[in-house]
Amino acid sequence: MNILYVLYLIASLTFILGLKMLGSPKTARRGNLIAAFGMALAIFGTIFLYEDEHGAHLGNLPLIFGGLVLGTGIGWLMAKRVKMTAMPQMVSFFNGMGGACAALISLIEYRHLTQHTHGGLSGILNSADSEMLTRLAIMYAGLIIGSISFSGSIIAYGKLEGKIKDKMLPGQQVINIGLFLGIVLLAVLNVAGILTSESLLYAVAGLALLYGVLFVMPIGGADMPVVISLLNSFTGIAAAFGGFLYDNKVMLIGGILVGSAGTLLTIVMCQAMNRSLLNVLIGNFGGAATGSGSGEGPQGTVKSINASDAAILMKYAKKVIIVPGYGLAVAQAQHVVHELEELLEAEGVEVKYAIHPVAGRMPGHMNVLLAESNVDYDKLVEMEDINPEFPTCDVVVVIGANDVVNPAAKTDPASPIYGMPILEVEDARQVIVMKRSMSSGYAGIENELFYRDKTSMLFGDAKKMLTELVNELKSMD
Amino acid sequence: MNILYVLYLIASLTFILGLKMLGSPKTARRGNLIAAFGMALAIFGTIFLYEDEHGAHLGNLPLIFGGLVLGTGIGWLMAKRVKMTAMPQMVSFFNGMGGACAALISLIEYRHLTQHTHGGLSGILNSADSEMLTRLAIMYAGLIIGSISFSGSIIAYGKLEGKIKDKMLPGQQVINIGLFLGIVLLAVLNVAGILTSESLLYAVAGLALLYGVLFVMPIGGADMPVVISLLNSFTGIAAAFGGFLYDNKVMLIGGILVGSAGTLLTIVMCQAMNRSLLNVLIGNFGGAATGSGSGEGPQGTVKSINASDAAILMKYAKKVIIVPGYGLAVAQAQHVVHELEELLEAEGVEVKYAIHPVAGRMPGHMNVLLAESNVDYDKLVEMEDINPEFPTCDVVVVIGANDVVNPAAKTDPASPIYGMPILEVEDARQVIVMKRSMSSGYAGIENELFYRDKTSMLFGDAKKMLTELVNELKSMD
Amino acid sequence: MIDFIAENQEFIYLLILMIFVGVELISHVPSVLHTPLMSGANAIHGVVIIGSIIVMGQAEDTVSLVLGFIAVVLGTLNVVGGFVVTDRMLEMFKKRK
Amino acid sequence: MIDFIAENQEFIYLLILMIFVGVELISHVPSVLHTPLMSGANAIHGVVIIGSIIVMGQAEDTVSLVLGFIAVVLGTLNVVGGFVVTDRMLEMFKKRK
Ligand SMILES: NC(=O)c1ccc[n+]([C@@H]2O[C@H](COP(=O)([O-])OP(=O)(O)OC[C@H]3O[C@@H](n4cnc5c(N)ncnc54)[C@H](OP(=O)(O)O)[C@@H]3O)[C@@H](O)[C@H]2O)c1
Ligand SMILES: NC(=O)c1ccc[n+]([C@@H]2O[C@H](COP(=O)([O-])OP(=O)(O)OC[C@H]3O[C@@H](n4cnc5c(N)ncnc54)[C@H](OP(=O)(O)O)[C@@H]3O)[C@@H](O)[C@H]2O)c1
Repeated sequence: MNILYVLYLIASLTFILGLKMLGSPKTARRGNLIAAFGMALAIFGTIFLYEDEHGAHLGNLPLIFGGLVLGTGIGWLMAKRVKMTAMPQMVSFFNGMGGACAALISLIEYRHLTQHTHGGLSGILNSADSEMLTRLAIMYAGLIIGSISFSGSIIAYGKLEGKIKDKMLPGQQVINIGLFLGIVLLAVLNVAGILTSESLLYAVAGLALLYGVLFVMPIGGADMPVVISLLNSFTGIAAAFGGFLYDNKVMLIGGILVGSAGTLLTIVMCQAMNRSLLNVLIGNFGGAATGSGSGEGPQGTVKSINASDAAILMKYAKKVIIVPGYGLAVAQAQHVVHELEELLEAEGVEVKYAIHPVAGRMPGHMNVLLAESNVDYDKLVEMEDINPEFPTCDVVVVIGANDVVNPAAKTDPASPIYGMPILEVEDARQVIVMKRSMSSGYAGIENELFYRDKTSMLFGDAKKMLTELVNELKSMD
Repeated sequence: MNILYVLYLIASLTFILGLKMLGSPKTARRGNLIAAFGMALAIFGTIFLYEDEHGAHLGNLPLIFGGLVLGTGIGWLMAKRVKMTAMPQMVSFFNGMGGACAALISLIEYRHLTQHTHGGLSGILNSADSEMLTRLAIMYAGLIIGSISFSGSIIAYGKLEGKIKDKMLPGQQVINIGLFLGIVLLAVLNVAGILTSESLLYAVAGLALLYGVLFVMPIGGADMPVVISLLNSFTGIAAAFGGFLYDNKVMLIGGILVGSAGTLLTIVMCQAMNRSLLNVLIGNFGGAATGSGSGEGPQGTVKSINASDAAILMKYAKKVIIVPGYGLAVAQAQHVVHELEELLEAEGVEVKYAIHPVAGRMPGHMNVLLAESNVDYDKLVEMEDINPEFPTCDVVVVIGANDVVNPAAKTDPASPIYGMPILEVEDARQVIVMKRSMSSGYAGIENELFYRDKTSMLFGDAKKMLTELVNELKSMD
Repeated sequence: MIDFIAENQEFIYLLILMIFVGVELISHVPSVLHTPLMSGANAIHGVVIIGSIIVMGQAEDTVSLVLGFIAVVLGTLNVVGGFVVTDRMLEMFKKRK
Repeated sequence: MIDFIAENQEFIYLLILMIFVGVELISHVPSVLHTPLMSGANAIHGVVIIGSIIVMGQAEDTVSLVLGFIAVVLGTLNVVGGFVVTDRMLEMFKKRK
């Protein structure tokens, strides 16, 4: 058992170190492997070295290994098969599994406790044995948080997969708050010995599952990355309660680390979009049916351009900067855009991609997307580094991006995105915007950029228009 | 006693928070006050609420308060009276006091332990009571580290005050290592029960004091800030051993925090100078008698200029950047340089100061120095921000700086300062260098900048030459 | 309250320090790494699997066995899937650099 | 060794986390703040004064009293001088900003 404690200590260290290394691009991958190594230590250490108070080792080893093998097989396959662009829902799914695991542990321990105590639940409650009551309270906490995390994550998964639509009941916020308070109240009354039904815990589990669904349901699909990050920290806390239950340090450290880091990460993600967490959770900004931000839209005329003119502009430019956005991901046009880039480079045009930190729908979305089509990593330039380059750029091609190039973020204090740093494409000599219509993006607001003299609109689906551009360029030679 | 534990918890939090806030310019001052508040809580909490195992409160309160009042009076006066530029030696002095305090605690506890155990030291050693032996070992650790920190800090103080010169005995490194091993060996043999003399501990204390002296003595005066930072972390560790001895969490947290933060700070300070800690401690790079870095000096002719020509150049410039260095501090010319700045601004010249992170002899030296003469904080521009401005600058005036403007850091891989970022003054149209001679600075190497066509040397003491410049400017109107 | 804090001192110190470490770890991370970081953290909370192993190893009746088995499988999914997905994401980032 | 680690688990976790916090706190500090930071840290290790107060409050013979008194005075010097000097330094930095 003493060796196990040392293994747990080492595993805890790998978690801390791994998380730290995940925070910097150079070390991130190694950090992940280190944490995985620590996890393996902790798991196999537990299987072989764990002893209960009476010094007995764990039984049911074949079944345990069966579970491990099964889980590894499924998890590995899913993780290896998933498309790069479906990563966020994958994370959400795995997160849900962790939450369910935490909830199940509480359930089983509850059964165990009530079966092995004289008089069952009433016996425990009447004994007023503070240690047992504490255990009961911890079980409730793990159960509630784990269940919410499970059902919430599954809904988030469904939304990102496009299988579940945003839905808001009338008065939903009130229902949610009421339900949550109800759940907590039931648990408290049970532990306090006022409610004594042995099946109460199961009812609470059901309600918590329901709450998870209702909690995530009304939040706009586009906000799912934030919600997943939040549910991620929930599962962390549920795991920490597990650590509490077994007085197990590595569960405690792993859980609390993720709980606190996840909470901060959630807040930081909101900040990058210039919004508050509350606004994401209850606001309707990212929801389905929103009005445009600030009253009237901009006035002016819109110039449109066709693919062949656009191709000529680019072909004779010295420097072209491509600004990819959410629309590129929707159209799955990452491969065509890479082809366009190569054609232009062959003509001697310098091509770069300008990556806005919150372009797309999850942090790093554009990096992941373009990496999939083997775009050279050096060509992806972060916002701060590319902004000074726009003045020396002949043509900017905005592909399915909208909010991240909206000048209102700098000029209009009334705009919901006011204060968010943007890609300053207006500094370039010429801007081509490729999108299907004049409709707005994630923030639901108009974009004056489209009305500027420099700007020409190339209307159409990104993949289709890019293919046309590529064909035009090829036919010109 | 329980309330005391809560107070300790709060104090620990204020230490963590305070240190964190000290790390950012905006919150630093508040952070310091918060930590001070926590310290007051811990001190007064201890005085009034501490209870020993038998529930007895502390006695000798009048004497304790007497000590507090006396220490506060002296400390306050010294801290308030010290000149800004003498801050580092002040810090060193206070650090030494902390070290002495830690060492004294060990001494007194040792006396207490031997007097109250049957058979004195031999009794303890023979009993083989592991708890008592642990206490003895902790006392030794606190005593040794505290004593080294005390005497080392006092020597560092003396060096910075200019009262003690660098001195290196022949074979000193070997003597030092031998002495240190000897000290550790004596302590170990005592705790192991092999040596049993009751006065051994006092001998060890004496040797540790001697070691502190010998440790700091050969290190160049210019490296004292690094040494002080290191001794600072030593005292932190000594305090942590105190916390260990009394099982006192707040001493433990305060001590370890400072121990680990201080160690990292020491390393970071070395990195900023592009050196390793080992190199500072045993290298002779910063010492008194060093040869010039890389063999032959640069060839070429040096152009010198007189004060009146220099004044004309500056008067008709649009933009002047002043690069202050160690020489400005030596010459105590901070007030005159401010006067020069004001005269030039009155002429319509834009004046800024370029602050290199390791200009001078302690981090922030230039900030502190110039703040003393009320230079506007906004005029002090950090290296990264000012470097792009040099190309648009007409005249750069380098005052008593040398290494921080040495182009060898960028061009000569053999140079000891290679890789250190420098102020790129060569990008300006004209460079005036004000120093007394052609001799080298801290790193002991030649500076090619002085031989460049753009460069004119204004030889003389910084204060004297600045005063001449000021008079020239005044007489021109 | 005060007595509770005093009695659980060690634990509270541990808790506070851990929370602090978690927060510090995240506060200087570039935003492109947010997704892999979230995913890595997701894998780490899979440590909850240890609880399910213990529960399973001590299970006696069939219901506990079945539930425990499910818990182990789900926990493994979280751990393995989490680390593998994170690795794949990070692989994308490093490509040809 | 292993038994020692196992027995002092809590303490070792505490130690490691504290060291980690100390390191993290420093790693993103601009270099102009190094001197005030050093000075602030210097004041904080003055917490050793608590040990001297305890020792003094339990001292019985004159030698202990005298040594204890000196320790209290020196510790106070460290604390008070440290915080005041740090405050003065930081005051310089903020001036007219
Ligand atoms: N990255 C993150 O972590 C994250 C997470 C959540 C939310 N967000 C938010 O998401 C936004 C991202 O900005 P963004 O500029 O990338 O996207 P955006 O502002 O949402 O705009 C995307 C644009 O793409 C166009 N589009 C959609 N499908 C298309 C297709 N098939 N072909 C061509 N165009 C298509 C749409 O216009 P049409 O309909 O006219 O084609 C839309 O205006 C920001 O507001 C950000 O705060 C980011
Ligand atoms: N800031 C820190 O934390 C710290 C700590 C330790 C070491 N250091 C090191 O110190 C160096 C700092 O660079 P630096 O450019 O500020 O100084 P420096 O390279 O040491 O050069 C100072 C120059 O000032 C001149 N000088 C001395 N007294 C003068 C006077 N009264 N009037 C006019 N000039 C005078 C000297 O030349 P003359 O003799 O010809 O006049 C000398 O060359 C770096 O190498 C850094 O690594 C920094």
